[in-house]
Order: sequence, then structure tokens, then C-alpha cells
Amino acid sequence: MDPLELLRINLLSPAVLAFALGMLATLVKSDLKIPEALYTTLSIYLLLAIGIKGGDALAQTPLSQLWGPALATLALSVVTPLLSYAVLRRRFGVIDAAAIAAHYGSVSAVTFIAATAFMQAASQPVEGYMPALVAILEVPAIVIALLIARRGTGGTGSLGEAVREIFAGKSILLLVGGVVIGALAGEGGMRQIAPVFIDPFRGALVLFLLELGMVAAKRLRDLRKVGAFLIAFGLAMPIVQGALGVWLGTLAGMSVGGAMVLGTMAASASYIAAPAAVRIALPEANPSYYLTASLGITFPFNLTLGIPLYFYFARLLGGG
Amino acid sequence: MDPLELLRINLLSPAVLAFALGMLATLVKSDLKIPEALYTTLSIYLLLAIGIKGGDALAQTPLSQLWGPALATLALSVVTPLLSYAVLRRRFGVIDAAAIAAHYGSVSAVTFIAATAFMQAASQPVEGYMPALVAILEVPAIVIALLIARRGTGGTGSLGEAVREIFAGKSILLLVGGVVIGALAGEGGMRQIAPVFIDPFRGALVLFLLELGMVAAKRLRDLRKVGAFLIAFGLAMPIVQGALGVWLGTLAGMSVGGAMVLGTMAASASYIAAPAAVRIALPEANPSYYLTASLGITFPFNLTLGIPLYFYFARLLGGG
Amino acid sequence: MDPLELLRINLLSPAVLAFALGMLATLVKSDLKIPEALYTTLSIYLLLAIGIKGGDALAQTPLSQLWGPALATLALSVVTPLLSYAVLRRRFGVIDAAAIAAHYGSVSAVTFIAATAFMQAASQPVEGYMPALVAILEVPAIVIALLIARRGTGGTGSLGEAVREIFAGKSILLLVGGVVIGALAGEGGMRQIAPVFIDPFRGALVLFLLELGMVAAKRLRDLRKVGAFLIAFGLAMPIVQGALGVWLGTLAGMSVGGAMVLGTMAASASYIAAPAAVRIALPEANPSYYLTASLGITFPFNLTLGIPLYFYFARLLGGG
Amino acid sequence: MALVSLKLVTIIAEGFLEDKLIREVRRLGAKGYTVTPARGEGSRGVRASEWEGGNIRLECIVSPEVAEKIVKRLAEVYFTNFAVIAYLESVEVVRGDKYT
Amino acid sequence: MALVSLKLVTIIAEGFLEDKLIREVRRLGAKGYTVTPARGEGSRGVRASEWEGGNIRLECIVSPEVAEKIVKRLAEVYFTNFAVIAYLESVEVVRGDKYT
Amino acid sequence: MALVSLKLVTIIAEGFLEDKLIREVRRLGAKGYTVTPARGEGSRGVRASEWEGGNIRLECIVSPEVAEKIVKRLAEVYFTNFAVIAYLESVEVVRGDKYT
Ligand SMILES: Nc1ncnc2c1ncn2[C@@H]1O[C@H](COP(=O)(O)O)[C@@H](O)[C@H]1O
Ligand SMILES: Nc1ncnc2c1ncn2[C@@H]1O[C@H](COP(=O)(O)O)[C@@H](O)[C@H]1O
Ligand SMILES: Nc1ncnc2c1ncn2[C@@H]1O[C@H](COP(=O)(O)O)[C@@H](O)[C@H]1O
Ligand code: NA
Ligand code: NA
Ligand code: NA
Repeated sequence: MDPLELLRINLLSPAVLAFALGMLATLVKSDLKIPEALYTTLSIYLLLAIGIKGGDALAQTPLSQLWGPALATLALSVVTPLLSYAVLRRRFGVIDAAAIAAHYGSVSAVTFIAATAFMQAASQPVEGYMPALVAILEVPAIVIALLIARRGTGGTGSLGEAVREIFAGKSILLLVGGVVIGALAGEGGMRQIAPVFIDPFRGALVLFLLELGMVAAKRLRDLRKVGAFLIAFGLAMPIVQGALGVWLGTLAGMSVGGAMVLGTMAASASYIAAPAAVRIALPEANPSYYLTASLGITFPFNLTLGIPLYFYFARLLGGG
Repeated sequence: MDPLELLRINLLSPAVLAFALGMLATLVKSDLKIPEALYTTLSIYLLLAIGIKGGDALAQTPLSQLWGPALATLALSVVTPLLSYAVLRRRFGVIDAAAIAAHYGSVSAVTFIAATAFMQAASQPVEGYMPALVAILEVPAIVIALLIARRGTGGTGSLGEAVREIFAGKSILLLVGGVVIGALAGEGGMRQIAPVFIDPFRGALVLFLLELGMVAAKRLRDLRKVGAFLIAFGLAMPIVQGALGVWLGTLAGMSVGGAMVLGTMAASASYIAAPAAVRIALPEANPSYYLTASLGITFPFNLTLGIPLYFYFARLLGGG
Repeated sequence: MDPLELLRINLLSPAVLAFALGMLATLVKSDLKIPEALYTTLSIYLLLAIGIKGGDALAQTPLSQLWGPALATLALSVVTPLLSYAVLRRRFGVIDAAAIAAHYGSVSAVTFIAATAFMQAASQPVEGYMPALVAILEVPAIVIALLIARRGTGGTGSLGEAVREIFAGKSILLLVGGVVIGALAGEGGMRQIAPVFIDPFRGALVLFLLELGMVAAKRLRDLRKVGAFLIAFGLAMPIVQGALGVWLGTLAGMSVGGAMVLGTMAASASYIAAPAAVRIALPEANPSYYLTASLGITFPFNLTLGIPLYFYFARLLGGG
Repeated sequence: MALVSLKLVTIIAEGFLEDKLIREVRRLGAKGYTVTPARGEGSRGVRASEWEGGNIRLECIVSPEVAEKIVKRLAEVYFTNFAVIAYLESVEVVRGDKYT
Repeated sequence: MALVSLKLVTIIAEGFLEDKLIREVRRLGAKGYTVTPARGEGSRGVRASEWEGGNIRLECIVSPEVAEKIVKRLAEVYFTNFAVIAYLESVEVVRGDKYT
Repeated sequence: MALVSLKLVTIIAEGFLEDKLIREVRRLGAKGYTVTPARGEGSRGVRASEWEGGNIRLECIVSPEVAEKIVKRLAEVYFTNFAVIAYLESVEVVRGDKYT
């Protein structure tokens, strides 16, 4: 399929359209309100379901195939936050630069799901163990960024607490917990829970993106506050990190689909684990910077243009 | 099938029984409470799912087949509120008459769903594009009724705001948004989201009706307040409007199933879009009139007796 | 399959692992919070779904097969609370002993579901009408226990109100209501609602147990308060009642699977109907006794070790 | 604008007492009430309410006499066996007649 | 620590008025506000809000002048047609400048 | 009935501070607390809490001394970096001993 066709497929997918609908709802001041309980339920569900699918696949993957991609992911989790930090320091103080870097070094689960959904729509196979890589990519970047800030300043927040927060945070807990459940469930167990944790997966994503669209639109109101530099960063950095991710994935011998998804993971910016940790470890950091950049700029960009772009990269390198 | 058999099928359907269970729960003062978040989630889900199903069908319908039914629906949206208003003025002031007329001119999405579920149970095919007609029928009646009230009185509330409210209201937003998503999703997209937006549809209706039953029962407590006239209105007007709808639908060349569903739409009284708009544009109107009539009287009537009746009409006229 | 293999199957089942994950979340002080609305929704859903499945099966069961198991269940509902009460009086006052006995005489719906899921995993058929027995087992034990307390003391709470509370309580209302819906739905109706009330059943259990795990872990903190006697009671009594249930079930001519599930029901301690009723009829009773025993001790025990054990009993007696 | 001084009674209690307490305050003369969901801890520790969706926070604006009656009633019937607390404040309202 | 005495205005209203009321109080000089979900009953009985998720409880800490303005505005525009009540209390805050 | 006058401390803060703040007030002498979910806006505008389910409204009834301590602690540690406000009121309670 030619790039434009892929772009069309992505932009007209139910998930992306739901995201647009959510943005519209906020822009026209609709009385539509997604109950907070639904939002929380969906994020719990999606994280657990990703984990379970990944665990199920992991159980059928020989370790020999894993260490390559795992190393590539670890490399990304070290390089990307440092890269972001270096760039951001040109404009921001240590604290804010580190806070934003933590978000861009980590990963957004929903962007990951959207990428896999897109690969499925483009009928491009993807390694099943990817969710395990999501878990690997999520944590280290945040810790590194916090350490940078700590070195740079005294910092009032507690680092230890923040690290505990990350590992005990719902994001990692559900992801890893799901992997364990999926890995041990076995065929029988999976069959029992598939109607909840496998089949409705992509449909649930649509509802979740409806809500994310509303939140992203609220963020957009802050665009003026955050300034041109951060906007440019939020658009350019994903492309750089995405290319890097695709490249490392290909080096690690992943399929075109796998490299594309790894690239998208690298390009994505966390908005569950990172904000929670940063708020505790770096309370002085300004939330409107990191939330607006990750949710208002980078997330929509990846969801709409980024995903087809990273697929394009992957095919260039992997020759799919 | 003979009418009584159809009545039995309808009264013993899970949806109707769930509604009865909800009423019972309120009457016996059960501690059963449906979380507001669940109620909101279900109404968002049902509106979006109706839209998506409709959009999917719409994408496969030649426009030539559409304009007839669309015109019939528009005609209903103009005639029914005027009719209701004329009748109601015999007892009520301008404001309250217009407020109630707005509800009876508009449409109840859940009654619509119940009608299609019943048609399926009676294995009677229904045009797939009906949800588009729901969107058409919902708005104009409300605007007309508000204009009447505005002409009749100064009116303290803001009309412009109310109209904005209607179009930006979650009901229209999700319905139309869903239609767009469904129309663009294509076969692949639909397959991805079917496990959430197609298959569980009727089951979700059961849960929703459990809640509606509880609300309707609470309304019943106000029956004495609203008086015999409004009760009679709430029972007779649906039959008139239902017959009208079936007749226009048949004229427009719709199938027996389609005419029956259009009739039910005409017979139904709104309880999401209309109350929200009326509360803003006609704050002086007494909610216990319009809510009790639409929710406490007309909704249960349509759900139990109305639906089979309108089907009976449709077969008389359409000779199904 | 040998006992150890069954134990393994049970302990590694998604449901049990999710329960463990929930406990872990509380122990590591995770920020994971299950929205109360989700918890309430799941408990409404599970009770209604149990009922519907049972009603559907009941409609296909000749009465001649029912009265035996029904009598066995009634016997259990009379014997078990008296037994528990007698034992508990050695340490507790009349009020607290009766309060705890009410819980152990009644039944836990979730334990029941877990048992049937396990039977399915062990591919052991179970009578379909079991949910009707759950409804029978739930109520009498509570009433008996309350009567004992009433005889033993004046008691400030209102008994009549408590009994009303039990029958109007959401637990019985949804269970019995579901049975009626399922019994009348017929094949067509069931097919319409199966995607909501049948297929996702076990998956929903996983989410519910995640929450129950968190609650159970909180209860564990009170273990010290409640003392060794109650802990021992919470571990030993289920085994006694479970054996009794399996034995009576076998006598009543139930299959190995049926007897096992009846045993589990007898062994389980209520935590929805009983606490609600006790709180009203015996407000002086200390909740940390009955909640900790039923939720913190007996529920986890049954879920993990009890279920395979009762199956073992059933096969010994029934020679499965 | 004429502001009238009245009493605001705030009752924090286990959720399952909601209907009971509403009946009580209405019976004792409250013309209205407002309930907000709440959670909390006090001297009583564990509570069945953990099961029934936490606590409620029940407010009524009433005349000093009614306020007195309500608190008295609570102290007599509820404080001993249930997780309930209550406190009084003086508030100024418009349309004072509405509440008495 | 310097505690400043200010007015706490509490407004209880039908849920769908939330945005309207927030605009009003901001316009009249409130520097911030807090909303908690609520439900309740008063003299008006049945309310559309039963449909739009109950009532809200809107609090603002403001100067006595602003408080006066807010209550006045409510009395003029809302009390007649909507299910709304409001009451004033005196509260002590730190960083008094933050609110005025 | 003997009514005792005590202080009601109300803290409005970002949701993720809940556990922290509860530990603080308990440590400083509060015998209990009540939390209600809330949302709002103030001088600080955007807040991570938008992500973690809005704000909380934390109430404790305490002795004047403890109230003083709590507000002091908040001013020192929280006001600068977190979206937190607090205010004090005088309330009358039954069973005054319960709170001190
Ligand atoms: N000192 C206090 N301040 C605020 N709320 C309290 C206090 N003590 C108790 N509560 C509330 O009242 C409920 C019942 O308290 P108790 O009866 O002491 O367990 C608790 O769950 C809290 O929500
Ligand atoms: N006396 C009262 N005490 C506390 N809240 C009240 C009182 N009267 C009315 N309310 C609240 O204000 C809302 C509107 O009152 P009303 O306009 O009288 O229907 C009600 O839904 C209650 O939440
Ligand atoms: N003047 C005010 N009145 C009532 N609540 C306020 C006020 N100012 C701030 N708040 C609450 O305190 C939170 C934090 O305020 P701030 O630190 O100013 O952003 C806000 O989200 C509001 O919920
Ligand atoms: Na990243
Ligand atoms: Na109509
Ligand atoms: Na039992």
C-alpha cells in the first residue's frame, strides 16, 4: 500500500475518528462528560489486557528471540530521555527539562495499542511479545530523568518515594501483573477470559480515545502558554525517537511490524506513569508544560501522522 | 404471528422484564442502586453504538432510497409537536404546554432500540439506515416547541443557548458522530469494533432498562401531582403519533419493519435531549410535568403495549 | 487428574492470579484504585448474570430433578448457621456469634462462580440449575442467625426491617430477577443477550477478583485484632461445611460436579447480603469480626485451597 | 438583601444510614437536605460501609431549635452503635423562610 | 501565622447549572472555586437534575463584598426558576491575598 | 446536651496528595478525617490532578491547637509547590472528647 493510502486508513479508523469526536465535543462546549469511573476503568482494562495478551504470547516465545529486542528497548529507554533533556535545556530550567524528558523517554500505552491496531488494519504481522517491551521501556527513562534533576538541584520531592511510586504505580502493576496472568493462564484460561480481555480490546480503545480527545482539546487551550519551542519539540522529537526506535528494532532483527511498533513506542510520551512520578519527585515542575506537550501535541501527532510515518520508516529499513 | 403472541414475545423479552425488575426494586425500596457512572456510560454507549450501526448501513444505502423516509421523518418532526401543543393548551399554560410538546415531538433513543430488538425477535427485517432518521427526528421538534413558547411569552431563558445546547448536546453529538465513524469505518474497521459496538448492544439495553425502570417508578410517585389529563395524554398521544408515523413511513415506501420503527420513534417522547434543552430555554416549566409524562407514562406504555401495537398498525397498512 | 494437578490449575487460573494481584497492589501501597462504580457494576452484573444463566437452565429442568437438591440446600441453610453459632459461642457473645454465623450460613456468589469456573477448567459437568440453589441458600441462614440473637438479647436493631432488607436486598433481587428473566427469555432472547450475560462472565470475574483482592488485603490488617480463635474458625469451618455440603449433595443424587459446587456454596461465607442485614439488625455486632473472617480469611481460603479440596471430597463420595 | 442567620447541621455517617437519617431530619423539621458522598476514618475503624460505598455527608440548614432536636436524636439513637458524627455551624442565608 | 477572615459562599444547585454558576462567580470576583457532586431535596421536589446527575455543591472563598454580590446575583436571577440555594460562613485562611 | 466548640479544618488539594495529607493530619493529632471528591480551579490553573481524578476535600474536626499546627505545616511544606488551600471554621460538636 502506498503511504497516502496508509494515512487514509489510519485517519479514518474508528479510534482516530473517536479521538476527533472527543476534541470536537470539547471545542463546541458539549455537555458530553465521560464519567471519571469509566475513564479509570478503561485505563485499568487496557493496561491489564495488553499485559495478558503479551504474557500469552511470551509463553510461546523462545528466550533466544527475546534478548535482542529487549536490549534495543533498554537502549532506547536510556538514550531518549538524555536526548530530550539535552534539547530541552536550551530553553527550560533543569527541573522542567527533566520533567518533560521523563515523559518522552517513557511510553504511552494507548499509542502502543493504536499502533498495533493500525498494523492489524494494514495486515502486517507484529511480534506478540511487544507488551513485555512496553513494560521494559516504561520505567528506566523516568528514573534517569529524575536522577538528572536530582543531580542538578536539591529538589524538594522524595526520589525514593517516586521510584516506589513508579514500580507500585498502577501502570506497571497492571502491565506486569497482566503479563504474569497471561503467561500462566494457558489455552484453557485464555479461552475463558478472551471475551473480555481479547475481543473487545479495540472497541474499548475507541471509547478511551473519545475521552482522550476531550482531554487533549482542553490541553490545546494552554498551547499559547507553553510557547513555540515546546510545540516544535513535541512535533519533532517523536519523529527522531521514532526513527531511532525503528532502526534499533530492525537491527535487533525484529519484523517490519515489530520495528514499526517499537518505533511508535519510542516516539510516544507517557501520560500515566510519568506525570504521577514527576508530580511527586519534582513538584516544582510546571504540569502545563509536560501535560500539554505529551497529551496536547505529541499524542495527537503520533495517533494521526506519526503511526503511518513510522510504518513507512520500518518498510524503508526492513524492506517490507 | 397473531397480535397476542407478539404481545407475549414483547412482554417476556429480557429488556422489558429488566425494566419491570427495576420498577420492582424501587417499589420494594431495595438497596439496589445503579451507579450514576454506569447509567451515563450506558447512555453514551447506546447512542454511539446506534450511530455506528446506522452509519455502517448508510454507507451501503443509495441516496435515492433515503430521501423519501427522510422527508416523512421531517414531516413528523413538524406535525407532532404542533399537535401535542394544541392538545395540551386545553389544560396547560403556554410554557408547560410547549415544554411537554418538545418532549413528544422529539424521540427516545431507547424506545427506538427496543423497537428494533422487537422486530428482530419477530424476525421482521428493518432498514439499516433508521438511526440516521433518529438524528433527523430528534432536533426540529424541540426547536419548534421552544419557538412557540418564545412567541407566546417573553421567556427568561436563552433560546440561542438552548439551540446550541441541542446541537452540542451529547445526544446529537454521539449519534451523528457515531454515524460518521460507522460510515467511514469500512468492513475492516467494523470487524475490529463489533465485539464492543455491535454484539453486546441488546444486552447493554437490558442493564440500561433496569435503571430506567427504577427512575420510571420514582416518577410514578408524581402521577397524582400531574393529574388525569396528562396521564390520558401520555397514553393516547403515542397511539396517535405512532399511527401517523407508521402511515407516513408506509407512504414513503418503507418496509413493514421500517414503518413500524418509524411509528415507534414518532410515538416516543425524548428524555435526554428535550429535558436538557427545556430546562435552559424554559426554566419556568415544571419538570414534574414533562418528566413524569415522558418517563413515567409514555415510555413504559410504548415499551410494553405500544411496540406490538405499532407493529400491528404497520402490518395492517403494509400488509406484512 | 491428581489433586496436586487440580490445585495447580486452580492457583494459576486468571481469577486467582487476579485476586493475588489485587492483594499485592494493596500490600505495595499501589495507587491502583478500582472505581467504586466499577465494583458496584460488576457485582450487579455478576448477580444478574448468574440468575439469568440459572433461569435459562431451570426452564429446561424437570421439577422431579429439583426437589432433592433443593431440600439438601435448605437443610444446609438450617444446619450450618446453628453449627457455626454453637462453635462461636465458646469465645464470642451472643450478638457477635450470631452475626458471624449469619455470614457462614449464607453463601458467597463469587465463590460460587469461581467453583463453577474451576469445574469447567477441570471439564467436569455441573447441573445448570445451581444458581437457583444459591438463591435458596442465601436467605434462611441469615434469618435464623438474627432470630437467635433476638432470642438471646433485646437487640436494638429492627428484625422486621432486616428481613425486608434481605429480600429487597440487591443480592436476592438481582439473583431471583435474573432467574425469572432467564427462564422466560427463551432461546431467542438468550441469543440476544448472551454477548453480555454469558460470554464475558468469567472475564468479568477476573476484574471483580482484582478488587476483592485489594479489599481482602485491607482486611488482613485486622487479623491481629480478631484473634487466633476466629482465624482458626475461618479456616476450619469451611472444610466442615464443605464436606457436609458435598455429602448432602451426593445423597440428593447430584453429579460429582454438582455436589462439589454445593459443597463450595456451603463452605462459603456471604459478604453482600449478610453484612447489610446484620448491620441493621445487630448494629452492636463488631464488623471487623465478621468482615475479616468472611473476606479476609474464608474467601481467600476457599478460592485457593478450598475449591480443589471440595472437588476432591466430591470425587471420593461420588466416585467421579 | 436580608440575610437570616440559621444553623447548618452536618452529619457524617455510614452510607447505609442515608435513608434512615433523611427520614429522621425531615421528621424533626428539616425542609430540605443535601448529601455528598464521602469516605473517612474515625475512632471506630473498620466499618461495614467499606462494603456499601463509604460514608455520606448529610447537610441540612434548619432553625436553631430543629438543629438542637436533630443532634439530640443522633446522640440518643445513633452515636452508640453506628459510625456517625455531627457538627453545627451558624450560616447566613437568603430567603430564610424557605428553611423553617 | 497570619490568619485572615474571609467569607465562604456555598451554593447548592442543579448539576446543569455548573458552568453557568462558575462563570457568574468568576465574573463577580471569585479567584477560584471548588465543586463537589451532591444530591438532595428541597421545596421544589422533582428536578430535571435527576436526569443530569444530581446537584452540585459549589464553594468559593471570597471577600465579604464579593460574597454579597454573588448572593445578590443568585437571588435576582436564579432563586425563582431554578433549584438553587446559597449560604455564607466566615472562615479563616492563610495567604488571604490569594483570594482577593 | 453539652455542645463543645472545636475547629473544623478543611483542606482542598490535588487528589494524589490524599494519603500524604491524611498521614500529616493524623500525625499532628487529628483523631479522624473525612474526604469528599472534588474538582476546581484556582490560581494555579492546570494540574496533574486532572489526570488523577481531580481534587479532594479533606475535613478534620480538631482542637484549636491541632488546627493551628495543621495549617502551619501546610503553609510550610505544601502551599508553595502544590495546589492546596485550607480554611478554618468554628463548629459545635457533641461528644467533644471524641476529637481531642
Ligand atoms: N475528627 C474527625 N474529623 C472529621 N471527620 C471525622 C472525625 N472523626 C470521625 N469522622 C468521620 O465520621 C465517620 C465515623 O466516625 P467514627 O464513628 O469515629 O468511626 C468517619 O468515617 C469519618 O468520616
Ligand atoms: N434546608 C436545606 N438544607 C440543605 N440543603 C437544602 C435545603 N433545602 C434545599 N437544599 C438543597 O438545595 C437544592 C435545591 O433546593 P430547592 O430549590 O428547595 O428544591 C436541593 O436539591 C437540596 O440539595
Ligand atoms: N477562592 C477559592 N474558593 C474555593 N476553592 C478554591 C479557591 N481557590 C482555590 N480553590 C481550590 O483549591 C484548589 C487549588 O487551588 P490553587 O492552588 O489556587 O490552584 C483548586 O483546584 C480549587 O479546588
Ligand atoms: Na518514548
Ligand atoms: Na416523538
Ligand atoms: Na455458607
